[in-house]
Amino acid sequence: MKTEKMTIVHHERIAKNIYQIRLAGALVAEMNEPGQFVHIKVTEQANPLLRRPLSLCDINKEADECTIIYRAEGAGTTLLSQKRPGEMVDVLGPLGNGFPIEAAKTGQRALLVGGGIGVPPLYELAKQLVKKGVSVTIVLGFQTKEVAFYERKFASFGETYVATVDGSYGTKGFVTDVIDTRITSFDVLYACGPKPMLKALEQKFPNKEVYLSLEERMGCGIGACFACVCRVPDSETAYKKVCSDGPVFKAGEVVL
Amino acid sequence: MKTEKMTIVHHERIAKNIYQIRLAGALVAEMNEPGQFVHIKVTEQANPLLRRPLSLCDINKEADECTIIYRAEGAGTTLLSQKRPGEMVDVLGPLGNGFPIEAAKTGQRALLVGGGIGVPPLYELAKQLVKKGVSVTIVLGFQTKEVAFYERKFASFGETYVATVDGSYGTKGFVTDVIDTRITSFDVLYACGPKPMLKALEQKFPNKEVYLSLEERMGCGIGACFACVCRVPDSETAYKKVCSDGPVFKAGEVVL
Amino acid sequence: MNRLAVELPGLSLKNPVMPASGCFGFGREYAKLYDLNVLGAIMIKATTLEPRFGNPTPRVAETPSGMLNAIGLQNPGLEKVMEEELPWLAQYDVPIIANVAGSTMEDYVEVAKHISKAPNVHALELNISCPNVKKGGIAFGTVPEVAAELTKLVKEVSEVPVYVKLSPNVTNIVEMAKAIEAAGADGLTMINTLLGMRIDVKTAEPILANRTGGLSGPAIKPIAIRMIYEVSQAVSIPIIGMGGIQSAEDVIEFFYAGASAVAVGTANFIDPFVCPNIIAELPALLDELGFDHISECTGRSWKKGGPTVYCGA
Amino acid sequence: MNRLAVELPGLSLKNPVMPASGCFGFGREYAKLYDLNVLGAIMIKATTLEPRFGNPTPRVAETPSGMLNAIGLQNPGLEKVMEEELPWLAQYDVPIIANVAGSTMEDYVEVAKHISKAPNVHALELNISCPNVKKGGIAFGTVPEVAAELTKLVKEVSEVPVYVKLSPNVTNIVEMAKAIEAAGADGLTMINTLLGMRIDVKTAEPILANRTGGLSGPAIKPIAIRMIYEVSQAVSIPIIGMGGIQSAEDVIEFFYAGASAVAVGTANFIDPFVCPNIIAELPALLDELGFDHISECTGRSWKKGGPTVYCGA
Ligand SMILES: Cc1cc2nc3c(=O)[nH]c(=O)nc-3n(C[C@H](O)[C@H](O)[C@H](O)COP(=O)(O)OP(=O)(O)OC[C@H]3O[C@@H](n4cnc5c(N)ncnc54)[C@H](O)[C@@H]3O)c2cc1C
Ligand SMILES: Cc1cc2nc3c(=O)[nH]c(=O)nc-3n(C[C@H](O)[C@H](O)[C@H](O)COP(=O)(O)OP(=O)(O)OC[C@H]3O[C@@H](n4cnc5c(N)ncnc54)[C@H](O)[C@@H]3O)c2cc1C
Ligand SMILES: Cc1cc2nc3c(=O)[nH]c(=O)nc-3n(C[C@H](O)[C@H](O)[C@H](O)COP(=O)(O)O)c2cc1C
Ligand SMILES: Cc1cc2nc3c(=O)[nH]c(=O)nc-3n(C[C@H](O)[C@H](O)[C@H](O)COP(=O)(O)O)c2cc1C
Ligand code: FES
Ligand code: FES
Repeated sequence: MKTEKMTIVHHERIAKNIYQIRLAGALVAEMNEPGQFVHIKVTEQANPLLRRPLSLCDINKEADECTIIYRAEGAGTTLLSQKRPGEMVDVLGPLGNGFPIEAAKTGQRALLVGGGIGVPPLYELAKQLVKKGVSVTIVLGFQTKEVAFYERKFASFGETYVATVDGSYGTKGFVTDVIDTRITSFDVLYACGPKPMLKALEQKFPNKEVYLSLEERMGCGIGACFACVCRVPDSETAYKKVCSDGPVFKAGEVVL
Repeated sequence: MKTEKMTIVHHERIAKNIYQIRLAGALVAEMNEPGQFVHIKVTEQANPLLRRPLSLCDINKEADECTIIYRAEGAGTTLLSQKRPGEMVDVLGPLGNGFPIEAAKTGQRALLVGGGIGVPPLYELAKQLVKKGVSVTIVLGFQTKEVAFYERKFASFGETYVATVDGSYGTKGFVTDVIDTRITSFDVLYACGPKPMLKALEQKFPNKEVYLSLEERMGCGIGACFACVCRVPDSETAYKKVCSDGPVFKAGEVVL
Repeated sequence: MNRLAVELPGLSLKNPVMPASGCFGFGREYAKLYDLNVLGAIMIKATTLEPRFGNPTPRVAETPSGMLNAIGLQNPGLEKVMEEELPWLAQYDVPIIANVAGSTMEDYVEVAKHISKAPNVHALELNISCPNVKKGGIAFGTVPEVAAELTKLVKEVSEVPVYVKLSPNVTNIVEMAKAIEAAGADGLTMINTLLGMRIDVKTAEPILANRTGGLSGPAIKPIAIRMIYEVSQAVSIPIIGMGGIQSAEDVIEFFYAGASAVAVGTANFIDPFVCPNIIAELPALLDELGFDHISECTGRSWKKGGPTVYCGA
Repeated sequence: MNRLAVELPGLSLKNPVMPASGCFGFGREYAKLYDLNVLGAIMIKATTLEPRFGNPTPRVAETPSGMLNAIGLQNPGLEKVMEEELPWLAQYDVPIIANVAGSTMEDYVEVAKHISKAPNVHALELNISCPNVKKGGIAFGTVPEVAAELTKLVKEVSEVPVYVKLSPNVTNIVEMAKAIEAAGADGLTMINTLLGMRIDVKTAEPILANRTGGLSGPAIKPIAIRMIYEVSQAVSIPIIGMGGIQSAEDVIEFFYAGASAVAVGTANFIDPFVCPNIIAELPALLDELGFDHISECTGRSWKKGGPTVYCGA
């Protein structure tokens, strides 16, 4: 974990408001776990003030490059989307604890479930699992077809299903609708996406090994400010910090 | 007077911290008087918040382009200096009342005195005076050689003298030192520069026709906020606004 | 139906957006840029009994996402405002809210009495946020009893509804608001500027000649929102909200907090067309948010929610 | 001579720059990034008698050049701070300033009594800016008499000098400061956050689960400067200044206003190396400005100048 001005080597819009940015720098050497994130400062000015937490989507150690996919929505991500290759961005990271690869053994099957802008970290995860010899099934949920992305890239790793809320692409409905009808068995479940999705998965598979990546508004991103805490079951005062204890937790470890 | 996103067609550092920027846009059609200024928004963000007042240095109606020369010092001008050709800047203008060309008659001689970053508006002034058939003598004062600029371009309009405070270029001392030793006669004096310089000139030539361009911190730039007022001699309540009544005033019209 | 029209005491507004006092002069400069008839109303520059030159310059300084001003209530005085500025403004079909200031209660009363007679002045806005330490230093804006007394005196003489402009530089804004409401005010406008200062690193001198000044602009928006949120739940007179508004979204945020109309100040300096632009953008934003009429937004944040508890940090 | 060393009651600081309370935890996270020994001191997170979970999330929201927080004083409680955090910090040669909070006077006294015994705690910082409305709602930070009483009680039990942290949410900060000085405080720290709020335009709900929160960051710097400017002229105890500091220039501005040391809060989140960077940059800046020692900067803006008069707008 340190800060570096990384160079933008590629920046592209890949779906409506969805951008893919590739950054080069020495920091990549420290990036290992899928599900870890970086904290990005999008301007040298005092406004927007805070860094933006964004997940690592692809880590390319040979090229010292990493890829991030983000939705340009608010002030910070919109500013980021205006930056051009050759410009620098100030990156703090890698941060947090990612998805445990070791939870799935070679020969086992992992189910990867992503919702919306929770999809990106599953890409590096799928890559590492497949490399290890774990079979992966991927279920991706989006609002509509126009904000869907990466489904074809995921298909190179394993069976990939898409659900859209409006039915404009793949199955109409939620990822859970796909899982109910298409998924027969798996050993470990990894998921990232909106909280209602994570809750539904947690309830659906109480006896499975399930890992969930959480989102929370952050200050420091490194565990110092207590902005991003979540509760631990059956305790009044115990807590975990999403930024430094997470963002990935085992289902049941924290209260969603 | 209106606002326009003008396109940067050229941007260059011409001396230490001194930048020349050329902007293209329909607004140029409204730019006429040397000494008028534009109010530039250097960022789309809320910080730095205020526009920056910068004088027109050269107006090129044929090309719909205008040139501005500025010193990159604080937050706003530093941000401006980082912009590249092809980018847009939000310009409000042209603002204020400039130097009266009509004050000098064809065949007369005008003395143009500029100090530091007050030099730029004299360029368009010299151009228009010479075009009208007025002879011009130019005296430019700078801190040191490394921040001096445009002296050769001025030389094409008339005799041009340079003074530097540290003597690293031209006469050592102030513009008034040059005037004392080198300038014999003139009909009208036009000046722009730091207040002490303007005061010295006003006192030195009480019986001449003298026009001075003032600087004041501004809010609106159009006369609405009362940020930039100066006093009128012999009155408790009378005032002039630098932005809309000036920035050029006849010597004696306002209290320096 | 005009989805933006709002009715406030004395004010039938075609839309709820108006320039804030002191940031629009008496309208002449902006009239060169656009037709003032698009505005909901105009809050004119503070008017005092006598002409005032104001403070020495520099009078403004920039701060992070904000600015300081210490204009010092420069204005041409009651007589000239009555004889020149208001008649000139009467060419527009826009209600004027006259911002009234003074050094003594008598000053306020005198200005209010006369200016409220101008046919296009539909409401007064009492600028009680100016602790002019030089002249007696009565803290009109910070002592509830004093503010209430002033309100009462002005109400007695005013021919139009009276809005009182609250200073944010107080411990308990709700207490101030309640005292002013009880004294008979028809509405509140808030917030005025926060007292601030900047010092030049090179010279060690304050940047403003007056040393301190009033902080405005986006930087103060969260403070304005909080205060309007608190006050709107405690009083039943309407609030015209202001403090850092720059966009149609900001307007909605002020309405949600509890405002029934808004004023735009500093943003006029950054974009002189900001008021007409916001007015033009509001209908589409209402569509997007699913509101038929803008007044549905007023107080929505607390009409839905629970009580406020803050335990800082 | 160390040009940055400053002596304050209880504190021999190698330099006047320290992280502000609540923005640095108990140092463990930043210790992974740099050697904490470079710091002048460390203000640790508020400690209460019992462990506190704090408020529900979201606890932070961004604002123009600022942020709101409503952490709710989450901390592991006195016992754990004494047994784990302070001993861990003792490996560094850096004085600790313990930030003390509570819901009742007894809470404060109890925490102060114990925590002031820790060998590396060289001073206390009383966080009186937290009007915990839920529990009795005594306005420690806004009523001079209450703040003075609390100061007195804590002074009686504390083994180290006591600094009191002023809330900016008051009408008269000078009055607060004087009452606290008279009650025996050894120093002041200022400012804590300003109460603010943001509302989500899409949902009409406040962004913070707690609804309101404390505003910090560059946006509040001009308010901090003004308050320190006023208070430093009215008291003779030293002030540790804070509120939006991001750079060495900002540090100098706080000194000019009247601070004798500074704390950096929010800026740690934006640049985790901000404190060591500022410390490294200060000597060159002193050279540029022509000062031998940083303490020459304290109060320079008013030692040179006249009195303050503000007549807003
Ligand atoms: C661990 C983690 C990993 C993430 N990975 C990704 C990713 O790979 N791609 C992606 O598009 N998004 C990701 N997000 C969400 C992303 O951080 C937010 O969408 C982004 O911060 C919003 O910034 P903005 O400028 O668009 O919005 P603004 O509305 O301007 O943001 C204002 C403030 O709120 C915070 N904020 C707003 N929405 C969120 C949110 N959903 N989660 C956390 N903070 C928020 C911002 O960080 C900022 O501090 C991740 C969030 C977390 C916590
Ligand atoms: C009518 C007029 C014409 C000008 N023409 C030129 C020009 O052609 N070239 C040029 O380099 N400069 C010119 N200036 C000065 C120029 O406006 C300032 O240097 C510039 O605004 C400083 O901005 P900053 O971001 O560098 O400084 P910052 O310190 O970040 O500025 C902070 C605030 O102070 C204001 N400010 C700071 N210095 C000045 C100043 N000297 N005059 C007015 N406002 C100031 C800024 O506008 C801003 O609002 C002119 C000023 C005026 C009033
Ligand atoms: C330059 C300037 C002058 C002002 N003059 C006045 C005034 O004369 N009377 C008044 O009540 N408020 C005055 N104000 C305060 C504004 O009306 C408004 O309350 C405040 O600036 C907050 O709004 P904003 O952030 O949109 O500017 C002035 C503000 C500025 C910036
Ligand atoms: C996330 C956060 C937590 C804070 N926690 C505390 C605290 O526990 N005790 C305290 O006295 N101040 C606390 N503060 C206030 C800071 O110490 C500081 O006074 C304030 O933020 C202004 O400084 P800044 O603008 O540099 O952040 C907190 C501030 C923030 C942003
Ligand atoms: S964001 Fe600061 S502790 Fe997690
Ligand atoms: S800058 Fe507003 S009146 Fe001149």
